[in-house]
Amino acid sequence: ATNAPIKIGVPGAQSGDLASYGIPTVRAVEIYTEMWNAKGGVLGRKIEFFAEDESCKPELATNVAAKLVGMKVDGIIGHICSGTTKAAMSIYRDANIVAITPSATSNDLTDGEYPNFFRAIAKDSFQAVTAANLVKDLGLKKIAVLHDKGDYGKSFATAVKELVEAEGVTEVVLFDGITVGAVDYSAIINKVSGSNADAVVYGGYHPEASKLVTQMKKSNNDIPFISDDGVKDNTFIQVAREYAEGVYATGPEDTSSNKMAQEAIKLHEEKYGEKPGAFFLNACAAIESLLKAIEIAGTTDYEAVRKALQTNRFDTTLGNIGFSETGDPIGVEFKPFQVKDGVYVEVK
Amino acid sequence: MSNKVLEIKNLLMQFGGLKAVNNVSLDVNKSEITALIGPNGAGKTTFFNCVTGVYEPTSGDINITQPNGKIVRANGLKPNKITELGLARTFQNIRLFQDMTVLENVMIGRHTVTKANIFNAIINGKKTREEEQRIIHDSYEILKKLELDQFANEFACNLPYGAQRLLEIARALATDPQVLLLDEPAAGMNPQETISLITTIEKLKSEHDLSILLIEHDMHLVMNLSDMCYVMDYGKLIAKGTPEETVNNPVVIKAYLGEEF
Amino acid sequence: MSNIEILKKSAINALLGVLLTFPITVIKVNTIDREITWRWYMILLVGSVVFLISFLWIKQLERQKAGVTFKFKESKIGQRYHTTISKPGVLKSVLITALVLITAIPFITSPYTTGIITSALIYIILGLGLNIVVGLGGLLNLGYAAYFGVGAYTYAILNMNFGVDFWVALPLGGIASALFGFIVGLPVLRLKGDYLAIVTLGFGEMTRIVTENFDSLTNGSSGIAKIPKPSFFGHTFGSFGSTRYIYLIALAVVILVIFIVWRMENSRVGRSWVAMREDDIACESMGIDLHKSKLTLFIISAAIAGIAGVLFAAKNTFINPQSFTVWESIMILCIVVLGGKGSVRGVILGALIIILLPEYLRAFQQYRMLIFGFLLVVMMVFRPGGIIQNVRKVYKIEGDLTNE
Amino acid sequence: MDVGYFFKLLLSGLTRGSIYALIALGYTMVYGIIKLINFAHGELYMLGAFTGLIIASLMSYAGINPVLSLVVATIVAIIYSSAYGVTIEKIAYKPLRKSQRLSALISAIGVSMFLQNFVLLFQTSDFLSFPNLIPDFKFLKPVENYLSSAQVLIYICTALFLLGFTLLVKFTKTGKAMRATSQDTKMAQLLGININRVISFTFLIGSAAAAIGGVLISSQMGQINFYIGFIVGIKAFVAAVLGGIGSLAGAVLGSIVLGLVESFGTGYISSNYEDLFAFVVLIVILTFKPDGLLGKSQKQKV
Amino acid sequence: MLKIDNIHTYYGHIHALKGISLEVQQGEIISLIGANGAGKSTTLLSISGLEQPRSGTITFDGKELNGMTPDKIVSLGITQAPEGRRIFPGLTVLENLELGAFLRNDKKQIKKDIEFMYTMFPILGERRNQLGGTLSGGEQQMLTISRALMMEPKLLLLDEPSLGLAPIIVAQIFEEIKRVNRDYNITVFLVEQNANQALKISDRGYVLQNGVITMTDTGENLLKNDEVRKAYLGA
Ligand SMILES: Nc1ncnc2c1ncn2[C@@H]1O[C@H](COP(=O)(O)OP(=O)(O)OP(=O)(O)O)[C@@H](O)[C@H]1O
Ligand SMILES: Nc1ncnc2c1ncn2[C@@H]1O[C@H](COP(=O)(O)OP(=O)(O)OP(=O)(O)O)[C@@H](O)[C@H]1O
Ligand SMILES: CC(C)C[C@H](N)C(=O)O
Ligand SMILES: [Mg+2]
Ligand SMILES: [Mg+2]
Repeated sequence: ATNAPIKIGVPGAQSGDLASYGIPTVRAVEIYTEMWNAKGGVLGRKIEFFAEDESCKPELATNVAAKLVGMKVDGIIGHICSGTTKAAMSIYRDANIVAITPSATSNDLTDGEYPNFFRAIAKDSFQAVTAANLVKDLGLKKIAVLHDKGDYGKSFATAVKELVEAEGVTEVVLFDGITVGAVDYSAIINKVSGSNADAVVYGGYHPEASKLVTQMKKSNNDIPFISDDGVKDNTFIQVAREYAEGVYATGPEDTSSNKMAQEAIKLHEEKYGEKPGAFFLNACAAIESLLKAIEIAGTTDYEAVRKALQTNRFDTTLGNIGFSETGDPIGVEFKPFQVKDGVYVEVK
Repeated sequence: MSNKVLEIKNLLMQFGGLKAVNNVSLDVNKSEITALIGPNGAGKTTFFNCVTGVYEPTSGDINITQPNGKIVRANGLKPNKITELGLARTFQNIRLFQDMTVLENVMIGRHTVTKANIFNAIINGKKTREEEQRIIHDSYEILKKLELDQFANEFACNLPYGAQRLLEIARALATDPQVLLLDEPAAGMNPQETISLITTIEKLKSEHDLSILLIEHDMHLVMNLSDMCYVMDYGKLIAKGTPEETVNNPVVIKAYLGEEF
Repeated sequence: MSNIEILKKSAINALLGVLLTFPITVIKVNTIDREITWRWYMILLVGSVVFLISFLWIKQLERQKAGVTFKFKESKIGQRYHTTISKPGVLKSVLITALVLITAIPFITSPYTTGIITSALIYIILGLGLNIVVGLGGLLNLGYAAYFGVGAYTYAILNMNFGVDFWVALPLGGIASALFGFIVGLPVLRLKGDYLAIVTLGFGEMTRIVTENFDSLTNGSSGIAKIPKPSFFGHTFGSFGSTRYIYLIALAVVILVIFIVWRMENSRVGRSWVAMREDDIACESMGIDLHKSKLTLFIISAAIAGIAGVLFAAKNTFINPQSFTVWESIMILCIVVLGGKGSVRGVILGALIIILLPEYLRAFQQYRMLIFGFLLVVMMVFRPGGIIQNVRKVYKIEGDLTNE
Repeated sequence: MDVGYFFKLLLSGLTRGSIYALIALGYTMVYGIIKLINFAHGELYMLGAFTGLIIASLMSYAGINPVLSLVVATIVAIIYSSAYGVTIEKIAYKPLRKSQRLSALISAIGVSMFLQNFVLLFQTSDFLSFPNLIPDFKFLKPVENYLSSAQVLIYICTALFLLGFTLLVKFTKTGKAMRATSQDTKMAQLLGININRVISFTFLIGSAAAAIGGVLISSQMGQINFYIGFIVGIKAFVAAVLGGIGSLAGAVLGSIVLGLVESFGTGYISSNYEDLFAFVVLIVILTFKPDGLLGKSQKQKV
Repeated sequence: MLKIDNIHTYYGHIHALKGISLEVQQGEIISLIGANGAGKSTTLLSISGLEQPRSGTITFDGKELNGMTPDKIVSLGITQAPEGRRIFPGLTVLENLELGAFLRNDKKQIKKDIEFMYTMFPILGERRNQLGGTLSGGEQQMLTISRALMMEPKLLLLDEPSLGLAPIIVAQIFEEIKRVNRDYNITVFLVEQNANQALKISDRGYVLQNGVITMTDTGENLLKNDEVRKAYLGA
């Protein structure tokens, strides 16, 4: 049984409106399995992965989780959305399987309920601190806080609002949720300018962010735009192009100097003919950590792997990271970035 | 004049500028057959629609005498209420429940005279089962009377046109009406079929103690059946009398029957 | 058409298919590096797939035109089946065996299979509920998922705040949802056809939006997690056991709902709903109160959805507004129409297809939803009335069988 | 309250409304002819946008002048969306003409799913930036903060389509054939009308409108992905119903009302409930006018 | 002119026409009579191509009609005023009439013809801008006939044209059929329940029973035939 392949489950949204967040993860795992298998696999065993689509629907996630458990996978990279992760986690826990998500950021996930849960991304409340500090450092007096009504965007926005208000220097003049997928955002932009805000803080993902930024700038409403790591994504710059200039976003430490990240991106471009999408680097870090942990543990045994994950640090596309007792990443520091000449550079 | 079952006074129905029914008064007497005739577009069907609640008349009075002698004013009531008051109708353009069987079409007609509600249905107690059996039985009896029993389990839409007309009558009859309103029951029937329809209607009338108001262009049927005849033209009543009087009335001949008749 | 002709036609179709899909399949632009990838091999791929499909498609259409439809009853197996089944006692024993087998499923298959079949059971309940409005009443409801959501949230919220147990929540979910159905029903009484459809869609979306924004009650888009699975007189099961347990509960509810629907369908009230679907004006003239009928339909179908919702919440232990979107409503509608509007057996089959098909199409990986969409079209084109066409009940007339 | 703010919201509402209208017009045309809620209509818009993007990119990488690219890209997008529209009708709807309407609706849903995943698979799941193909109009310089050239083009196209479709339906022979076909296909055939051609033609122009919408709206928004059709499709459908399905002017009016409600709702209350306002207005209007704003009464004579 | 040879038409599994053959000569008026459900309307629908016979052939002026689409058949000069009137409910009387002339291009003559229909049926003239769906039954029937006449067909198929019409109009309709046959040389194929009147104006007639033709003769002879009189004329 020792040379049976190691099985990794990759559940996530691979169809439907959130497919663009899930597919990059599948690709990351694919690239890494090929890479590792080329080197001879882990513990002399080949790696196999199983991508399972749940369209970010909790009810499908439970089915997918049961399926993966039934297949006796040795680890999970996923799920993608916080909702599906919440729905599936107890199933993995009861089956003693570790799961590392590249993207589920909800705070509740690491409240200690799931010892088998890890994430290669910082939780929502974490980055809000960075964003709130940025607001302070930029000396903003009045801000408008917007979000996409989603789990992630809304908790980021709420956290920023609370932090800023606690500070007492900056006033939140507007707090509102926008509709994802709307064809036009001029009404909310008018509302922002009507509120006389000095800046916009936005919680959500890059598609809406780029629409907002583009429309704001097109109507000469050029106030600072501050957002989260859902926006600190190259796709954002690619889509918003010149309008992305000057946008602030919080995100994990700069990876442009990270060799592994560059390598992974290159492999992706070669294999798929396009730049990787959202959470690709997080997914790379997740799979890398998992494989290395198995290697260190010398077995796929649950307790051993979990220990290995919690007690070691791993060189990944996100830098040198480790995992806390609750599963939150260590070493994934959040820094403010700004788009300058078409790339995100750290704000010092 | 206590034998009026249906009394309509000065009925007016306006569509925009058009007075489709203009100040028409008409009585239906108990156990009589009253005919309403007139040229095409005279307003006969519209008159029916007002009486049965499909349209709300612009003005006028519709009074229905209940079996207990009470007179109910029926203006503006919804069609289902009017049916409950004992008026049942057929449609000029056949409106059967196409995808239901012939028997079921008639069973629907028994709706007003039965009671089972959802809870009864689910529990399906003895009473409910008996009622259901009774509905089936009664409906089948009515089909037999109209010689439609051979089609009982056919879909209504597969019936020949003439049989569909009869089924309309059967369905109306199933509501146990006092007054039956028939809109061109003989349309699309050949003379032979019309003759048997005449017998059928007479039979139904006596067996069910019905009063009938009918619209028809087949004068043979009108002459044979009706006790009283009203003639409409351009929304107005232009004549009223026994069938014989009517066919000899020059006004009616000019407007409706033509010289040849 | 001869085979050669069909082949020729398919070849032309393949060519057209290639032309039509050319920009999307062959050209891929990279807007960042301003590069273009030409994937010429796609022509071959698309061409051969279209050719194959077109051939089968035309063949089947020809067969249907010639009136060759497969009729189970007339086939050899079908006849044997019918003669066997009509033997006294046989039907009963077949049904009992089936029931035993179905009950045994969770004990002989994997939790995954049990899980998806439980999902399918929940969707059977939903399908049956929607079938009452759409199939029997002929009222198109595009917001059905909202009722479902109300049921699920009723359990989740009551449990979160008051620790209400599953068994208490089960009827409460139905009642809450019925109340909601009543509220939705009121303003739509006068509406017909697609206007009704769009208003129900509107209500569905409104409900979702409110759920998303009413943080203090519903926890907003974060959803409600850790909803307890049902207990058995205080006894709780492990993850495996509770999967089985929920399956059995869902099965029981399905059987109950089938029974209720069946009783209603064949009653005076059920008949009046069908009549309303067929012709509302004539129906009213038969003394049936349309408003009352419509309201009753809405309320009952909502109650059924509400119960399904409670089950759903208990099965998944987590719910968020994402599970109750228009898309869900549409899928439930697919179940009803695909299976055969108005037919209970059809709805059961429809739910099994709509829920299990995408699961078993997982083998096709990323092509799964593509194939699923395509199969929906195929099934409708070749079986437009649904898989099981509804037949009206044939009533036996007591003491008068001579005429038959 | 602040008048300037009011006007800004008004303008936002009009823009959003005319975007909906551009899609809703095609929706209504198709609905009018075969009484089918064509769920795949939004997908035709999406395909138009993708085709437009591909062609425009091909041309711009070849160094061709942007205005010419815009024109060619739009034309190719129109051709392709129309071809898709007509093909869909032939494959998925035509065999269902005699069946219940619901069956065709499910078929349409299948098509919609198929097309979304088709583009997802063969193009990308990610968002693509859509080049700004529309040149800045000089005459808009003074009001550029309020009105972009894309917006102006969208207004103009909506107006032109409304006018064009209305004239077509009301005054041409084809239009008469369309109206006859929509009310009774059998009878239309008995009068010598080739209903297949009429229906195809309707899909063709409806899809063409969607394609133009796809190119223009995407230029204005600056990004596309395979899913953009679904939401817009639903909104356009709501707008069309609000205005009275089958009525062209109704589709535009419904769209504008929807756009304005959403805009003012956002501006004066909260964008959290933007869609909620839209649906509340829909329900209120339909409660009082069950046939939509400009719809013909469905009341039939018996 | 029109030759039907042994056609079988089905509605799903219902075998409605069981091998019908008949012939219509140029310039004739032909009646088809039969009881309810005999298959008269089905025969007309088969000729127009709305129901495709599963076997057998229909030829018109030497051309085979099988497999042709209805609009193609109409363009050969065969028009039908179908059962159930089939007025376009959302179009006005005028528009319905204009559509009758869909295949014609002589605008001026069309206008004149419409005016003519209004003189023939004055009530239609009064209702010219009313929606077809709100007309009374008889008005619709008049409109159906007028609309068919607007086509200027070579062969006119009429399915129960007198249904629901006032006696005075019925008489007029039969006069009118005779007139168009005589003056415009339009061949008429008439399906009627009013067999008396129909046979009176017909050159020949066919009797249809349960999807089979059981008798054919001249109109006069059929009127005299005892069986026919008993079964269809109510004598
Ligand atoms: N909803 C309506 N709107 C406008 N006009 C209408 C409407 N309903 C009926 N009419 C008109 O009212 C007149 C009366 O119609 P009605 O159907 O009552 O005639 P009728 O006497 O039944 O004729 P027929 O014998 O031909 O059936 C007709 O001229 C008709 O065109
Ligand atoms: N659409 C249909 N579906 C199924 N069966 C039909 C359909 N139309 C007609 N039939 C059946 O075909 C047979 C012939 O009908 P057809 O309408 O041709 O009769 P008809 O001679 O015109 O009768 P009528 O005098 O009633 O108009 C009948 O038995 C009828 O029930
Ligand atoms: C893909 C995204 C929707 C995931 C998001 N970060 C979440 O927590 O749900
Ligand atoms: Mg009438
Ligand atoms: Mg007929």
